[in-house]
Amino acid sequence: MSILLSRQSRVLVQGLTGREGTFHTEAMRAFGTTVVGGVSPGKGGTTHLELPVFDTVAAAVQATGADVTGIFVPAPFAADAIMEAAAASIPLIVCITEGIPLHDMVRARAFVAQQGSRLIGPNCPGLVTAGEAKVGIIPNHINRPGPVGIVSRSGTLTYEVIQGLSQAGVGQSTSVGIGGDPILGLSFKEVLTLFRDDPATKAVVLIGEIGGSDEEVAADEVIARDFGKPVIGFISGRTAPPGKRMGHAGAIISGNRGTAQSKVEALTRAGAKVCDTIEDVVAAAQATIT
Amino acid sequence: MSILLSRQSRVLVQGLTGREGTFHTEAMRAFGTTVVGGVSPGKGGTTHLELPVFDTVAAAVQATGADVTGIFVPAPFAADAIMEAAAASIPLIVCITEGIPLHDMVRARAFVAQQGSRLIGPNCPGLVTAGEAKVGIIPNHINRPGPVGIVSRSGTLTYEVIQGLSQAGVGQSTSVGIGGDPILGLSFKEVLTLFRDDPATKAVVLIGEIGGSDEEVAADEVIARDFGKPVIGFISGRTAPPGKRMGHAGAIISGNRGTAQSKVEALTRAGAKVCDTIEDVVAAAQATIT
Amino acid sequence: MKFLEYQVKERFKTAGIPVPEGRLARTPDEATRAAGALGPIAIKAQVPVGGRGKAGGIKLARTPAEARVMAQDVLGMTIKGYEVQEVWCETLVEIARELYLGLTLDRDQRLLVLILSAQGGMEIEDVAAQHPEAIARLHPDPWRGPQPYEIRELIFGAGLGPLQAALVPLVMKLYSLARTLDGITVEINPLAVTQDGGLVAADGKLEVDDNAIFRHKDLVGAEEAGEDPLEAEAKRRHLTYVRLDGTIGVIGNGAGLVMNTLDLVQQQGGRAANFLDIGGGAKADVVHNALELLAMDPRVRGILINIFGGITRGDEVAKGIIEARRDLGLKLPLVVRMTGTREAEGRKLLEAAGVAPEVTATAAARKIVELASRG
Amino acid sequence: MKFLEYQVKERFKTAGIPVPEGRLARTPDEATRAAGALGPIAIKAQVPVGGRGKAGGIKLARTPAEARVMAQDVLGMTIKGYEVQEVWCETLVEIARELYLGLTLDRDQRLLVLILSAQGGMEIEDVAAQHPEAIARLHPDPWRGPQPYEIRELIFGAGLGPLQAALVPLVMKLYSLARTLDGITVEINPLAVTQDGGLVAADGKLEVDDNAIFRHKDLVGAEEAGEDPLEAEAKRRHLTYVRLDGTIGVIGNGAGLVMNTLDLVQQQGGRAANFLDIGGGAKADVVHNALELLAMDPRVRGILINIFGGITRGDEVAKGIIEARRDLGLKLPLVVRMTGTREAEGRKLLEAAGVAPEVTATAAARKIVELASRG
Repeated sequence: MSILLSRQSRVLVQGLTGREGTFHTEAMRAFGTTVVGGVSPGKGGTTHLELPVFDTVAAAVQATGADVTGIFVPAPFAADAIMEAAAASIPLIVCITEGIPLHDMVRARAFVAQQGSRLIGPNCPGLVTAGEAKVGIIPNHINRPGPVGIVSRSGTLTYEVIQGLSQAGVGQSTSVGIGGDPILGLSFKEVLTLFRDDPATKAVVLIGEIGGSDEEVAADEVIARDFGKPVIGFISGRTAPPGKRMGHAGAIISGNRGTAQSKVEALTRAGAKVCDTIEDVVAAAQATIT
Repeated sequence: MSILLSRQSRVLVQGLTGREGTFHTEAMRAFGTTVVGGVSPGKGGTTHLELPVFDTVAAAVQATGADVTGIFVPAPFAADAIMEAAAASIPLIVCITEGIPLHDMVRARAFVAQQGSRLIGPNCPGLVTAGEAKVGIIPNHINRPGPVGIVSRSGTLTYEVIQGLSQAGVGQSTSVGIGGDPILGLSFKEVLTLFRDDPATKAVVLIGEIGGSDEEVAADEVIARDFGKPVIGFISGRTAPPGKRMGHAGAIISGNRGTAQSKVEALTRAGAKVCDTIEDVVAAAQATIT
Repeated sequence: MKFLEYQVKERFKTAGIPVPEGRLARTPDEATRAAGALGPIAIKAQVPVGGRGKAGGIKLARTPAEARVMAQDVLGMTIKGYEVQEVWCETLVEIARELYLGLTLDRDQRLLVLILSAQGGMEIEDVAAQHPEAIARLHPDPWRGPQPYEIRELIFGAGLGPLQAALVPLVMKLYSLARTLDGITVEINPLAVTQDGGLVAADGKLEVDDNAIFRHKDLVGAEEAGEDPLEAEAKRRHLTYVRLDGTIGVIGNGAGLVMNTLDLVQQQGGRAANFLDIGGGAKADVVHNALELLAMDPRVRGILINIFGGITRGDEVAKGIIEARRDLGLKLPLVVRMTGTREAEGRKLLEAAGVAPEVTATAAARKIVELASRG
Repeated sequence: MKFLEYQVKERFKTAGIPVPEGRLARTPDEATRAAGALGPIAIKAQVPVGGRGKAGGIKLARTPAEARVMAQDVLGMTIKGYEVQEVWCETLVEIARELYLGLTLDRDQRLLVLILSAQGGMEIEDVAAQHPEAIARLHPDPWRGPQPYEIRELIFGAGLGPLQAALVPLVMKLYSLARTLDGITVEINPLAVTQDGGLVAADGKLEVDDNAIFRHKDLVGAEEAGEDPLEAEAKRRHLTYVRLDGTIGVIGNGAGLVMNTLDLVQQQGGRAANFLDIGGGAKADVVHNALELLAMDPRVRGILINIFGGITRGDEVAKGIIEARRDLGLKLPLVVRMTGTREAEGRKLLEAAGVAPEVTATAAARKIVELASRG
């Protein structure tokens, strides 16, 4: 078991025929993911990587029964791609694209919520259920099946944690990169709730960063309320000065909101163990499981 | 019994302090309607006609428990007034205003539907439950309680039918003017369904006119399907030429859609008795009831 | 409110919708100069009706000299009752294929609808009848407007996939123009695919919602393309008037009631000259104003006034009738049917002035048809 | 992307938001002429930071002669590190009352939020702390935008009912400006109520979403107000760079990883000179480009490179480092931590070039802090 994604998931790739789409689809299939087709408007009826290509998501869903989509289209068109997937009632939409205009995302996110789909991202590495399936760009070889769930706003730091855990002999259930933008689909709160209800997940690693208050909300509203599993937290950007955007559009301290201190305190108060380095996170997770 | 409106209805007037609002509110109260207050932005806290005036519909609903609103505001502001009422969750919104831009109405109507309110109008005379309450501008003295339900796209023709029936000793349950615009709230279909389910209504008069196909839809989808009560129909505009808008923005034959012939045929096919003159409508209703 | 082709194309151009280059000409000289500047041109009569091509209102001119001759032909022609006063001279477009793109109101759905057809150049109703498979429709959410993915679905639905890159922005612009201008019908027909694969609006229609003119300052008070002089006069008088082709002038209060009065006139063997609704609560001056308008119409042989007194008062209407008759020296037969508020007072006034009011609308219609046919 | 006051006001004006009449001056002569044309004026330093009033960057001049003196004072001043090169000369507004109106992103709600406050002229965060009752908020539906009735609720909620007639259209215009321009922060502060009851934007802020610049052609390539020269250089090199105030140059791949590297440097007693993310899949040339940028920064005493090899390949990074070191003649201490894809190949190359790679990020941070403090 795991959350959100399994070997049974039927995955569509929007932007399949592009450079990024092609590269990562090959990796996803190498991982064992059931990719059922792709969407590239104007290329409907052709095949790419031996997969059927469709002009529209609606046509692709009808033909393939896809229930997950990975979006690899350029930023100016990505919000539209997200909405197209939601309009076609795809239950899980994973948007890797970085740099989507915020006004677009505010609108697309509201539309997705209204349609009842789940969105992961944008500006995220996607998710992996170790040993089963992957949608996104998390490196294949680092994952190892096991009991630790990971949820993170950062891409590379997630890879560090996954690799660290795997090297330490600790496997993962599902690793979810929720993305580094200010307007996101699934939040820490929602992913933690899924982990709470997943019997295969025995402990959770949460990798937060400065900006916003999603970490605090998750701490107060999920972790502090009979979460029932150990949570190991980590917050990056502790030394970032206010008003400077640290690479991620979402990683910014505005006034005295979104500070690392507030997040560390909220997580600690909720009963999570907050670590200072990724090495410590790995060690703490290992200690919890074994 | 009756539909939509009763003496228990608590009625708000949007645009109370204007000339039209003042005039018709006095008539509504003279009829026995429970008017609980009015809305005129900027005049909150004052009284008018000894009724409390509020700045916003939300404030008025909170203070008065209004569950019906009558809208008498000028056309450029009427769609906004409709949406304000729907946002405040008023179950029944009656918009008298004529001349609302169509783009505004398409949007406002979609919003009302989403909020789950019922809208009557715009560009309508409103509705009367004889002997109980009135919202709108139907003349007071012509109504008489009884078993005939009336639903109509025309104002004055409705008055003619009501007066004719009353003079012939045939009373009405509820008379609903749904309005003469192309984009309407309640349709014939919806009002007929309410009449079908109302035990106090024994027969229904339907006054249609050229334009659109709401009469046909009501005939096919309600009247033809075990309606269980006699329906007397009348269609005005039989001699109107195509392409000419007959006063009502909605009364226009486009191509070969919306003709009187098509409506008369659909009603007749569904089992309604279609009359050639208002005098005949009155006589047929009288014959049906007695 | 409707517009002439050249006015529509000016608005298309502003909205970023490609149109052929063109100039308006009111004289053969101007058409000659247009051909000099533009090269080979089409000379197109500017009239507010369809079918001008068949009527000889569109000519092609290869040279300025030809343009002069053609313009002389077309200017001054009469097409379906409209004299051609202006021609639109525009660059010839090499058309590879004709499509249709339009936006209009779908009353049954209570929404706007975008219609795209792989068959253009004819009325969309005819395409719908003959080639239903060529037509795709999109009802955009009225708040979101059409999204690119929906427009792509529309385009693939009409079998026009290869044109999608150019069509998506064009549909967005058409919708945006309709929203900005309160257009309730906007059509590009034909939407021409040129030899080099480009898209050009070869002809277009635009109708703006009369109820929304207040927010389009440049349109307030503008005369409508091809408006009837009596309808224009009625507009100046703020009367709701429609010209019809009979001889009985009709006045009433309420659109449904007036429409019904026209029907009654025809049932009695007559034909109405007009629809004229004085609305609710009209005072004597409005009735006066309405009668004055009908008196300007030389076709009118008799006048029928049908009033239901709700807010409108019988005595006020009677006063207006009596005063207008006197002031205008109206000699035409006049029948009044009046019921409702202050009916008795009104009747008394009318009887005193020698106008016998009728009780039922049917009787009143019968009487005016009879009187008018005598006159 | 942020703008100076005068640029904001120009955009306000275009959007129909009333602003005082004004002119830009770069010399005392120009300021003198502005006063001649406008009468009594305020002379306002154009710098991309707040608090210029307290710093003496705003002066009032009643006459052209006064304007010359004042402009001489202000031009050339340094305010929080920014030299004043331009002053905005604008008509004095007689302010009866100061309000606040702004639009920004509410991340927690995932929506834009309009904020109206009956108290203006100070930071909205301070108003929120001291006078929470003066503030009203509206989260417009992102598709519908704020509707007039919602704006009225906002206005009555802030206790500003008597100003509603003028405020409703102003809020609509502010929102529309933000939508049109992809503004993620738009503020009018103070929004001045004048003696005669009018509303004027006395000062304003505007920040446009960097991700949306592609659809605002006039902004593409424009230099940001008060941009740091190193940050501007990084933008030209398409690098994600933020200047910080330490001495350790940091390069990494992935925003979270770089942020964490800065934290590790500080944990080890050092301070980073910058944030620099080379992103995923960077090739040798990108690494070269990044090192070249850091080499331009005279404050940098050592460089720490932290790479997690996912799509990014260790050997590519190593090649970039080695080539850049050679080409740029880099003598600074350099520590590399590398893990993941092609880690072994990368390490081998680095070792051969005399750079010993570290295994953990913590160890690497410790080492660079130590080396840099020695230098």
